[in-house]
Amino acid sequence: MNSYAQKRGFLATLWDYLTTVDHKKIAILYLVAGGFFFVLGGIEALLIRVQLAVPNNDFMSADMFNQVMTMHGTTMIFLAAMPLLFALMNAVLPLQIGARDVAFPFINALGFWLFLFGGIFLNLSWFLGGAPDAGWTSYASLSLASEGKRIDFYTLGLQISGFGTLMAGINFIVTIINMRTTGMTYMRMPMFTWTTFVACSLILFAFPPLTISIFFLIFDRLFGAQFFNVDMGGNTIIWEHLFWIFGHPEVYILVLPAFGIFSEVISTFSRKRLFGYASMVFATVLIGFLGFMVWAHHMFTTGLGPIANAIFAVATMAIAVPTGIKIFNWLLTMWGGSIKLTTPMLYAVAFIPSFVIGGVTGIMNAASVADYQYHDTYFVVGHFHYVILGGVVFAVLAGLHFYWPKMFGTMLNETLGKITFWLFLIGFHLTFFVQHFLGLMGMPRRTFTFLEGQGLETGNYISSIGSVLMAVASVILVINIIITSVKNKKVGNDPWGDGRTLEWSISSPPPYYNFKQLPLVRSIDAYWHEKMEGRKEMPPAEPLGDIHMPNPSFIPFMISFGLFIAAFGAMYRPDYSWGLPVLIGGLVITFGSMLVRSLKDDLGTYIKKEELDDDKGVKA
Amino acid sequence: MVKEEIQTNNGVNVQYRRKRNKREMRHQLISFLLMIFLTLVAFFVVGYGDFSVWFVIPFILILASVQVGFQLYYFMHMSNKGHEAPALFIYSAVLVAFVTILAFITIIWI
Amino acid sequence: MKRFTRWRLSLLLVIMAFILSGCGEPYLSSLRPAGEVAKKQFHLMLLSTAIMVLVILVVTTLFVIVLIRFRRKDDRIPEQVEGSHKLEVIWTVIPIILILILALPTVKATLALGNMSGMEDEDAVVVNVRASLYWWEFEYPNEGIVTSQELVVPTDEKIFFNLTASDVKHSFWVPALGGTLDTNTDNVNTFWLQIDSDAAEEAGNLFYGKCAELCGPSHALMDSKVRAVSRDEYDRWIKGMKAAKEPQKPETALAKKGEEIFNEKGCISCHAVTSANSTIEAARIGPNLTDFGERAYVVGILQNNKEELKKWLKNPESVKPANKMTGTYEELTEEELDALAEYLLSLKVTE
Amino acid sequence: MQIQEKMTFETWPAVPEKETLEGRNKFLGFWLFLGGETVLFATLFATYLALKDKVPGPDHPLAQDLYSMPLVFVMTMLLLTSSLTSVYAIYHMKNFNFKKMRFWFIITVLLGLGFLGCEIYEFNHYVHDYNHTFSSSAFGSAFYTLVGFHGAHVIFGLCWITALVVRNWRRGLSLYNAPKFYVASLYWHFIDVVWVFIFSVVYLMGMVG
Ligand code: HEA
Ligand code: HEA
Ligand code: HEC
Ligand code: CUA
Ligand SMILES: [Cu+2]
Repeated sequence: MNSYAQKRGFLATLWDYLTTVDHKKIAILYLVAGGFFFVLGGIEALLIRVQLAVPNNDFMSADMFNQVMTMHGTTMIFLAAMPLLFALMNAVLPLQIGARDVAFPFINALGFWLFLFGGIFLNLSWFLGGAPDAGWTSYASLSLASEGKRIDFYTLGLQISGFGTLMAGINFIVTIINMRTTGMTYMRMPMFTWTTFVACSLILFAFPPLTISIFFLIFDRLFGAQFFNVDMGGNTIIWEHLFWIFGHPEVYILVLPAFGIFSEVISTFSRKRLFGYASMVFATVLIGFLGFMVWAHHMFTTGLGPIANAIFAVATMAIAVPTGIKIFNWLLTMWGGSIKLTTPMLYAVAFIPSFVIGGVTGIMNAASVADYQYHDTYFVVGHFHYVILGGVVFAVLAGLHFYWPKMFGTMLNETLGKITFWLFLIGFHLTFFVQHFLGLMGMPRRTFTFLEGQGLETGNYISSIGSVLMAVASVILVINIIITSVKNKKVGNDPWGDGRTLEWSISSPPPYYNFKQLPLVRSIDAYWHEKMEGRKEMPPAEPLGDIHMPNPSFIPFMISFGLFIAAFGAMYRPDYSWGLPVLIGGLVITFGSMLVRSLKDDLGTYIKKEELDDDKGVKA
Repeated sequence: MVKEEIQTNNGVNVQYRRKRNKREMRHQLISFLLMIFLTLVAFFVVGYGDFSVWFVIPFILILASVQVGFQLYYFMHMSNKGHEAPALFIYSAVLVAFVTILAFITIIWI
Repeated sequence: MKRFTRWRLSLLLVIMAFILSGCGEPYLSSLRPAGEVAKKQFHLMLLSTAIMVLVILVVTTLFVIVLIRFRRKDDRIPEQVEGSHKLEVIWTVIPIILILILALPTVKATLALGNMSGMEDEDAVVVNVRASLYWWEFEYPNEGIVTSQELVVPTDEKIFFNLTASDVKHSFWVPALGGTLDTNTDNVNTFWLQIDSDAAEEAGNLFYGKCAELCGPSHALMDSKVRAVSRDEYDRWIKGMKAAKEPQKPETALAKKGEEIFNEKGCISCHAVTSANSTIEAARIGPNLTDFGERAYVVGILQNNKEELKKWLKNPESVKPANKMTGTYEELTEEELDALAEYLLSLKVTE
Repeated sequence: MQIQEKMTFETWPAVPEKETLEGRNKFLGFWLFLGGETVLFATLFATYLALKDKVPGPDHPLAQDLYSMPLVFVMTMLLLTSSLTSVYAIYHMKNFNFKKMRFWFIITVLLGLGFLGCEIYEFNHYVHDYNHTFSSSAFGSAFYTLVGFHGAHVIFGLCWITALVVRNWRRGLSLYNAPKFYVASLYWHFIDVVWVFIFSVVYLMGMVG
């Protein structure tokens, strides 16, 4: 009886999450899925490091290594880092601008399910004949030569999840432009909102080139096109350009929201407003703009010619300037502040030197002639793990600890959090610092082994040890999360005590309508401003009234599921007769669901004013 | 939501609006005729004119751009107010598009 | 003041050069540049590293001061500073200057290395590099000869390269001599290298090259070698190669038997034992073996001796996974292996 | 509920598509989507330009051999006119005249179908009379992908407008569906914008060489 009730409870919750359009629940979905993929990508990273711990290792075959390496990069970038950032955006962005919801709750859910189905599709390759093996960049000549279905998993999986990302991006831009509460002018928006805004604009312009280049590859491999077939007049460099026109902005799509999170954390725990807010905004926009002008720095050795190389080298170096502005603004925010080293703040603080090291090696890469020596070596691997871990992963970890109470109403354990931090920090530097030197000493990247007696043993061994430390740190984080969830000690609105922005002015977790009355914003750092004036709550911008809420819907799941099915059809169509019907069937599910969506009026529901008045009627 | 009350219009307003819509429609018609004209010119230059390639290609590209301007500003109402954000994003897109195409006709060799 | 900074900068450069050049092996490491190109690149690496170390030092210093001085001691609310135009200008301008210091030499060096003048000269040393899964072919168009795996070039001269790939993209990289350049399937890329004779001597006249672009399972093992010799020795080698227009006559009986096996088993259909470049590229399926006996390595990674060669011939897959030779010929007996090895090792063009 | 309220011309707002928050969101979101589409088509154009006339052998047709002026001209006129008719439809939408709006949208769809018919004829012609197919050369792939992507947009636009018209055939205009009609017409105009570049860059420039 009891277990039956429990089971029903579980199914009801499951259904709730499958159909939810609430940004706070979607945040949790992103967090769980992104966290899962991070662990998966992390395990793949560990396998890489085990294989490379000693020379001539036969832990993995060469073929297996290429799959693991490719899937590590692809998983981490597309399925771990971006979704984890989307989780944080969904969790706090509407709260930060004082909105009850995002602009397109339905599309928000759709974005998540597309990402998840794309990710699952990609990873099913492990069980269906092998994973993609041409690197996360999947350069065209190799990806055309790759046999079996491996690359098709890559193209179709990324295509599906790419659509999801694009939708999530548009949703956030519109949310930020249209859904801000009264008084929340552009120049009062919290920094995380600003960076999300710019990052999502980059998504909007960077993902279409990826979509198209992936289409080309799909067409070439599955439908007989000749885009990259040199014998038929094709050109493989087109892939390189399109991939990097996407790929370079992509790294700023990752790092800009990270910058936003650090801005929030640093100013909160320094108890100071962000130094040089206006120039921070300016720098963010400038980074976004320059991000589109520099992609060919990944192609210095492709043979574009000295003129093109020189132009792109100088353009790339220019990015040091706005990024530097940000670094110094953060330092000056802390200068004269009252710094409290909580776990999120530790990550934010450690980020500064770590990211600067990664950033300056980026500038070293930008010196085209020197890059001829770095390109496709472990120097580059060192560079980008420094910026990605020191920037993005630290930000996700900082944001996770920082916003955990807002998302779940309970605080992660600080002691365990600090242990995680120190282990991760040490492991991270140990792993990746030596890699720069390995590269300079002649170790190419994407190599499944290295030979004895070429001076590469020590460095690789150290690097492998470091990665174990990171793994231990991650395990402790998981333990921390479990312990915290079991204890589930509830906290109030502003558990850190120093909250500055609107999200800290409402309960943790917030009610599903977020704000009973939309708040009136009278200053930058609105909540801090009211606290300093002695108020406990935000002044309302509207009288108490009915609240309009969207209906939950199962259609996002169905649309995504249809594409998932269609992808199998497309992939097996050349080999099996059932491929085509499955492809069509999948598309029918997708477009049919879209048709249902557009023909069935969905007017949402209203929470009545009376229900709000009487707090009992409204469950959080 | 914040601003959902409907403005009711009194009789004067309605008359005014009808007129204004009509005027706008006339503009649309004129821009349509211009677009047709530009198209004809482009086809003519290619089909019957005897011009050098170095003139024809830039010329028809300019004609196309002007015509697209008409589409955007009149047919798609970008000339109306409340289109700041669309304009910002469309122009950014055009910039990215331009850089992409420029790269593809200069540094993709074969 | 300015002199002082410059002095400090060059001191830093010297110290760094000293530390870095302790790293790696002279035949492999880009930190032990052995020629003009690698040196140009190394100088730029040093300059950029110096600037970067400077940046890191400044940031870290500020960082440490902040963390020491401004930790929370009481519950006071610090002043909410909005910003400072003066500071913002400073930290915009200084990075711009630093970037310019780096950008100018970068542009200059890029153009200099892109300068291919001299390649058309009749007596220029020109090499066509063709990369295939997982081996390298080196053709000398001016001499009309082909060799594989080990490139032989004279020191102290500019060597011009045309690079291309025959199946998938690879990248030709000899770190100690200069940075990488991709071998594309679409086009021919060009660059040049130059090798100092004393550096060559230090490296034992043999530089190690790597494939720097993921190209399949054995990408890690797609090594090439550059044998840098004096002009005299180079000429001698060229002469020997040019003379090898006919298959060499094996001397011992075992080698003779090896030759027969080589022809019967179909090895000859992929491997030429003459140096002329008269067959079309597509028909040169495997490495040219004309001077195989003089190579230091088998397939770029195994010491070239009887033992290792037999290992390769017996089961290429165990040496280079997914290579294109595996399974293209019937299994060889121990005697056949012996004979083949004897024969192959006897293939030499210089005495 | 305000959004479904029965309207009259008097109560119908001047900018009906942006009257509700949902409408404003849809409006902006759609423009952003068009920004993304701009880049999407730009990459297709760029690829087309890079691969134009890239064929494996001399027996393959080139741009100059393929394109014919009259057909492209007819297609252009059909699509341009359909753009005008959808402007008419929106004009009547603003004047709260559902029947006329419906009429002009139907005309738009018919013109669009005409365009599509021409395109199908054209592709068929190239494939059967010239052996210029999706797989015959990189040029073929790039051509069919660019023009075909546009064609797919036309098909989607036709389905979309048709679905909207049929669904609201009896219901008339409301603040709920006004943004939908508006956005659909934006989409249709965008299709036309892309076509302007296609006929200029692909066909006209292809004919001059
Ligand atoms: C979050 C991700 C991220 C970030 C933020 C960056 C930031 C930068 N990256 Fe990086 N990069 C990657 C992720 C990232 N990169 C990845 C994943 C790859 C490899 C892809 C692959 O091949 O698989 C790569 C590869 C890569 C290359 C190609 C290397 C090669 O393959 O040969 C280059 C070349 O120019 C480059 C440059 C830069 C530059 C100039 C920055 C700049 O934005 C950095 C700017 C920051 C600073 C400079 C520090 C702070 C500034 C100051 C303190 C001011 C003073 C400083 C100076 C005056 C110098 N990156
Ligand atoms: C967001 C991006 C991201 C992140 C976070 C990481 C994280 C890590 N990466 Fe990754 N990496 C890339 C993006 C990223 N990487 C990309 C794009 C490439 C290029 C791929 C290509 O060339 O195509 C690459 C390539 C790459 C290489 C080079 C491979 C090669 O060229 O051959 C290496 C080698 O050391 C490496 C190592 C690591 C390590 C040790 C971590 C560590 O930080 C990982 C730490 C995390 C964990 C260790 C999680 C562990 C969790 C657990 C252990 C939980 C266990 C629980 C249970 C078992 C229940 N990475
Ligand atoms: C299908 C073509 C093919 C056939 C048949 C073939 N090989 Fe090879 N061989 C290759 C290729 C390709 C390589 C380069 C392998 C690599 O490095 O990945 C190679 C490499 C070698 C090498 C090393 C060359 C070097 O310079 O390091 C030797 C020696 C060799 N083959 C001998 C033989 C002998 C002996 C036979 C016959 C029994 C044979 N091959 C049959 C294709 C072939
Ligand atoms: Cu060839 Cu890697
Ligand atoms: Cu980049």
